Amino acid sequence: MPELVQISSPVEEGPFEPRIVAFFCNWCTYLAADLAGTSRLKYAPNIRVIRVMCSGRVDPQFILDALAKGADGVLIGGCHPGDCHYQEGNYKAYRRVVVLKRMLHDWGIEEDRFRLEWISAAEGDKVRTVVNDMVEKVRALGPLKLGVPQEEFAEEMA
Amino acid sequence: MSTTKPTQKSYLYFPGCSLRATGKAYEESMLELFQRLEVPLEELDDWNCCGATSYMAIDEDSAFMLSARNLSLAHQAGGGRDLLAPCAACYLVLRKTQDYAQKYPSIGREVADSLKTAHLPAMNSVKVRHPLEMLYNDVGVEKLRGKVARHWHGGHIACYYGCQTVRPYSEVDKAYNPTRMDELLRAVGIPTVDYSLKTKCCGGSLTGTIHDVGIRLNYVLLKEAVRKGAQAIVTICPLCQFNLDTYQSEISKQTKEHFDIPVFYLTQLLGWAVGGDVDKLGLQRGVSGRKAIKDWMMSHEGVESYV
Amino acid sequence: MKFQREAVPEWPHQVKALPGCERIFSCIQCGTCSGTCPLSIYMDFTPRRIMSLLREGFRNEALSSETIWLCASCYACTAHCPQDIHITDVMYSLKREAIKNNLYPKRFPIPVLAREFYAIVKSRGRNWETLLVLRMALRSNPFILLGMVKSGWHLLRTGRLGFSGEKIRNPKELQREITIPKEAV
Amino acid sequence: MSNSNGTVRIGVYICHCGSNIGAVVNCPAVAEYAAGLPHVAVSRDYKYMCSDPGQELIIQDIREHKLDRVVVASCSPLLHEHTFREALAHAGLNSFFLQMVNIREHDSWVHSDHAAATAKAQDLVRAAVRRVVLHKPLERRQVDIDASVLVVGGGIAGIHAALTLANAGKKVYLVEREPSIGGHMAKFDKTFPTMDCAACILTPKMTQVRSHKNITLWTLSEVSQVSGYVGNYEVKVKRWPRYILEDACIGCQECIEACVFKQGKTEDEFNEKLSKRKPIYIPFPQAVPQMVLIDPDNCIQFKSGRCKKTCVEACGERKAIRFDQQEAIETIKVGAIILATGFKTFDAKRIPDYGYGVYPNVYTSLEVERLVNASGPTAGEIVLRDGSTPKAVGIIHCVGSRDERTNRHCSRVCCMYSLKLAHLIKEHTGAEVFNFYIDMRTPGKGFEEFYQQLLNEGVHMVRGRVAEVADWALDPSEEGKLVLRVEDTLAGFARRIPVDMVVLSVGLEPQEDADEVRRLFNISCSPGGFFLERHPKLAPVSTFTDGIFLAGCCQGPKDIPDTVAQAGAAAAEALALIDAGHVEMEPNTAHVIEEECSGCKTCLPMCPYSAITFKEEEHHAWINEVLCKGCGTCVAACPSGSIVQNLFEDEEIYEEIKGVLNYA
Repeated sequence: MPELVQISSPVEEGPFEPRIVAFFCNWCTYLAADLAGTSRLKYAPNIRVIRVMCSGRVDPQFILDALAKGADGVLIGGCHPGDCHYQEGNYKAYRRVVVLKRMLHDWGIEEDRFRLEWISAAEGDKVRTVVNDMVEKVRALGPLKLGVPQEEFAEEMA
Repeated sequence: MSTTKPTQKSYLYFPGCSLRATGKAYEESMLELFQRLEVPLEELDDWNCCGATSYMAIDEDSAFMLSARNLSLAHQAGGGRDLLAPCAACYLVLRKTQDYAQKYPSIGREVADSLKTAHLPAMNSVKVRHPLEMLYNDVGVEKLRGKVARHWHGGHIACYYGCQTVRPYSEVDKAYNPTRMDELLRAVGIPTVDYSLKTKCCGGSLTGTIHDVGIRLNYVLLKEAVRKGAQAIVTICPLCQFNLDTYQSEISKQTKEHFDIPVFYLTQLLGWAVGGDVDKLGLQRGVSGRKAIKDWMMSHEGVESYV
Repeated sequence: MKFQREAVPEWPHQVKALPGCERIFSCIQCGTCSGTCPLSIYMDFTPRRIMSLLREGFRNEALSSETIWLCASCYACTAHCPQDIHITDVMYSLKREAIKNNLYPKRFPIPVLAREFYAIVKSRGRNWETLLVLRMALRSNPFILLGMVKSGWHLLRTGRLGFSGEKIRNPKELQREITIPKEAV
Repeated sequence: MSNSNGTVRIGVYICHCGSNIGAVVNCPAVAEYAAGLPHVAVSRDYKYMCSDPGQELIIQDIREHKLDRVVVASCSPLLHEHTFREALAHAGLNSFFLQMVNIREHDSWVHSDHAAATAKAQDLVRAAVRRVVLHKPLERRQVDIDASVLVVGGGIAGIHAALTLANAGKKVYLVEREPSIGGHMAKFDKTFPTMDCAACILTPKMTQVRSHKNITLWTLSEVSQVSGYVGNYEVKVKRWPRYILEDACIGCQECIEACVFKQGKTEDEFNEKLSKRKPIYIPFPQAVPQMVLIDPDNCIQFKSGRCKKTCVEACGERKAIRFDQQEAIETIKVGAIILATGFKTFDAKRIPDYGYGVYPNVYTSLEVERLVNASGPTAGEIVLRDGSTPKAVGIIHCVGSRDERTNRHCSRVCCMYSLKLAHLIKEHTGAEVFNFYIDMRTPGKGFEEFYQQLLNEGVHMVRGRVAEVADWALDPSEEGKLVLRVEDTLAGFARRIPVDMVVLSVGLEPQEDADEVRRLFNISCSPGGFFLERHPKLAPVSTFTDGIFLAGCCQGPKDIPDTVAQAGAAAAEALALIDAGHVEMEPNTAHVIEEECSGCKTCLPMCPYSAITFKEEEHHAWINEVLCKGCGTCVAACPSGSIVQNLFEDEEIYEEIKGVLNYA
């Protein structure tokens, strides 16, 4: 049992392993990730995908909450502009991201830690490249250090 | 820093080894042509061998570093000037070096280190250009047409682009059916024929190494040119010109077919058309078709200088 | 009959790791390379067969083939390959490996040319075609010279045979430049 | 936190999926780990959770262990979520008390490091366990289905699908862009491998379509707008003028005779521009509808307004010709849509090596189909542009297929149709025929036998991709010929083969406008650009948009038998959908908690379906759940957090975030 707990959180000991929380839209990027699977493309195991119906569902709070609660980076995957299953949810997501990026910058959070990518259902390979690239960049940055203790940050964000 | 006049873009010039020997006529005619076109040209100081094809066969890394040194010198020369490389091999190797250094970080690093040890600046983004593409894009068909000073009464020409100038790191022309040489020549009133072997290989250095094979390739090129009604061939590569020009008598003997047609450099024909001094176009260096050269181009002036 | 033990299974993977050789395993053996190659008719193995030997790990056969030396690097195969395999670059890699391992067919002077060229440039910084031709001929087959007399005479007459070879100012420095990094790396 | 009284009892099930998951993820370890998580009453790992015994296991546990939540860690929810929801319902539990964890596509198949993959599985399971606790019981909303179907594209796929549905008594709208239905098949002469004549088997079906009481056929028409949802699509169809009154024209074609143009001046599209037609014309003899049309770009009346209008005279009393006919928009309601928009052939100019457009005697395979066709420009005679008969013909396979620079895919039909053309050319001209192939692919019924037949007919089969088609001759025998340079890879040397005619077997590509069509119908494309099916094996004619199905080459290259089979399948799927009478909608819609709504109206512009209205008197927003498609964009935008999306509530997602991060 205890040794299982150990595996369950590899970041505790050993070399730094980034933890990336991803929000993938149900119609494009989640499918692309499935395609990557069926095509057996191998990529870094540091990503944890949370499925949402549309990238437009991603509340900026989710991202800040994830960072506050120990994520070293956050990735949002949505349909390409013009391809949104709900017509324009991805545009809404984009607008929020622009604002949020500025906020994070003021918080002193490097921009490589937060990414919005358009990945269509056909682009399994892009999932691999994006995830690998992001994991490497975040690995280079090291663990996320917040100006304030995580709990406080969490308070602020909540 | 350089003194680039806003009016006329100036260029750095990388002769390469061939243009100092078998390809002398290429250099001479190019300098004469560019002077007529008022294109400022400055030879790259202390340039070295580009690394070339046969060098790559021994040791690619060194080949890249040789090129890198030239690129770095060009960067050092300043003015953000483009580097003009008339020799096909030089053009390809210089560009390949940039391409690889950028595509393969390991090579990029090695090249950078080598430059450091030589106390040279990084090669950065010097643009390597070829005269054909430069004449076509920067000077332009129209300007050339306007500069025409002599009327061509010679024969039809087959434009032979060769291989490395159009493939694969090249921006000289379309890789499959290049046409820019034809366009430039027609602009100055020199008729060209449709030549389907325009990008087939001349064998390069094979004529020196596996002689019979090299000869055979050039036979095919000459035969088809003549078959298509060409009375001369024009090239943009010293090696192509050398092979097609110097082996015609030998080919004639072997095949019992008579070949004796001029093999020009593009710069010779353009230089002549825009009124360049016939003594400065290296025309007398041609081995084959000397009579044609004389009748077509030297009948008025400079005949005496022609041995 | 070829026995599987004659193959070197890891070799193709080593080659694949070299710059320009990434796609060798994508070959579908369509023969476009051989069809477009102006020299394939003189080769003992067509380029396509070299790709096959390579993929199957028949190292000796590939490296000692005449093909890689007949390749004049015109890049036609590379430009036409439907699988975007950079065949010319693969040929270069094989040439280098052949020279390193002394595997090239002796009756072909190309490696000699390459080596002489290498030597001249290393010592002078620039090539000197005249010297190159002479040295190459002497080392491979002096009779080549006889065949060259006529063209040689032409060149002489037209002043295309340089008798004073060119140099860069400081060849030593160049030698340092092109040798040090490989030690460093 | 619990939905019901007392505490929550969760059952966790880790699927091995044979070795698909088990070989990488340590399933027993994950199950054992899950057992230690709060609220987990049962935690098991099992070989195949989706199997009957697997589902039975869940049902049993729900009953015995009084489970009220279930977490299944297996494949993608898009594959089996439905299966397990049914299982829950079967056990009398609300089917939305389920949360699935994707440890196959997103884990075992994409990671090779076993420890890391197992750790990931544990993180994801932990998240699901924490999330499912908050799940609420939900009900699917039922909506009625409009029992009619729209079929887009009148090729053999669309025709067969339309007829199948119409024969089942359903109302069908068949929309075709061209002036006649029939598609590519109508251009073919014979069909492989049986060599029966394409027209003979196709035209009866075409006329059936025209006469069928349940089919409304609109040619020269295009879908311009699609709205609504499964069972209730509203579609706008743009109909271009034919300048002919459909009910009045009887197809006598006297007007064509009478046209002031004594012979055709315009390139005939149907004959691949190998012949000329008049501005008033009928696309081809068997065209359906059997009716002329006017092409305004070339008709003098349209260009100058000063034509003698001899056509109108010829038409006389029927008065079928109407120069003033206008474009019209039809609006229809349908329950399902079948896309059968077909393919386009590869543009041979994109491979300059083959000299198409440079050498006049280089043809595409489709052009040759017209040449060999009895009703084609040469009445079935295979002759060169100069009228002479070729003595040697080269057929080049894989033009625009299996090529990184054009299309990576194999077009599947070229090998066979090339053999067919080889046979026909030999039969018609007795010429020497050379087939140049990379790999001979004859997997269909009777295909290999046909290949054998061709071999014995003495057709040359050269294994090698032609490098170049050129006009340069090395010896007298090549003078004036097209010379093919190719490596005969089986003989092992390069060859030069002089021929009089070259046929380029062009591959199949997605339609020019496939991308716009894809967006119009809200579906996805596969890497090659063809429409993406819901599942390559188990849902080959469905899409990810419910109620929209695929048939024929728009989904990928296919021969006629496969196309017809798929069209039938698509029709059956559509039938199954609309025959149910009603469809159950996913409950993941959003609703406003009225007392918490501040009335700021931020959400209103968020909704692309205008499902949100503002109730002025009560001063709060209100969401029409019938219109809501459940994207959740308004939820993310609401400043007061007073909009809730079922199945994707903020709290549920926050728990999932904490879960994957193992945050206390």
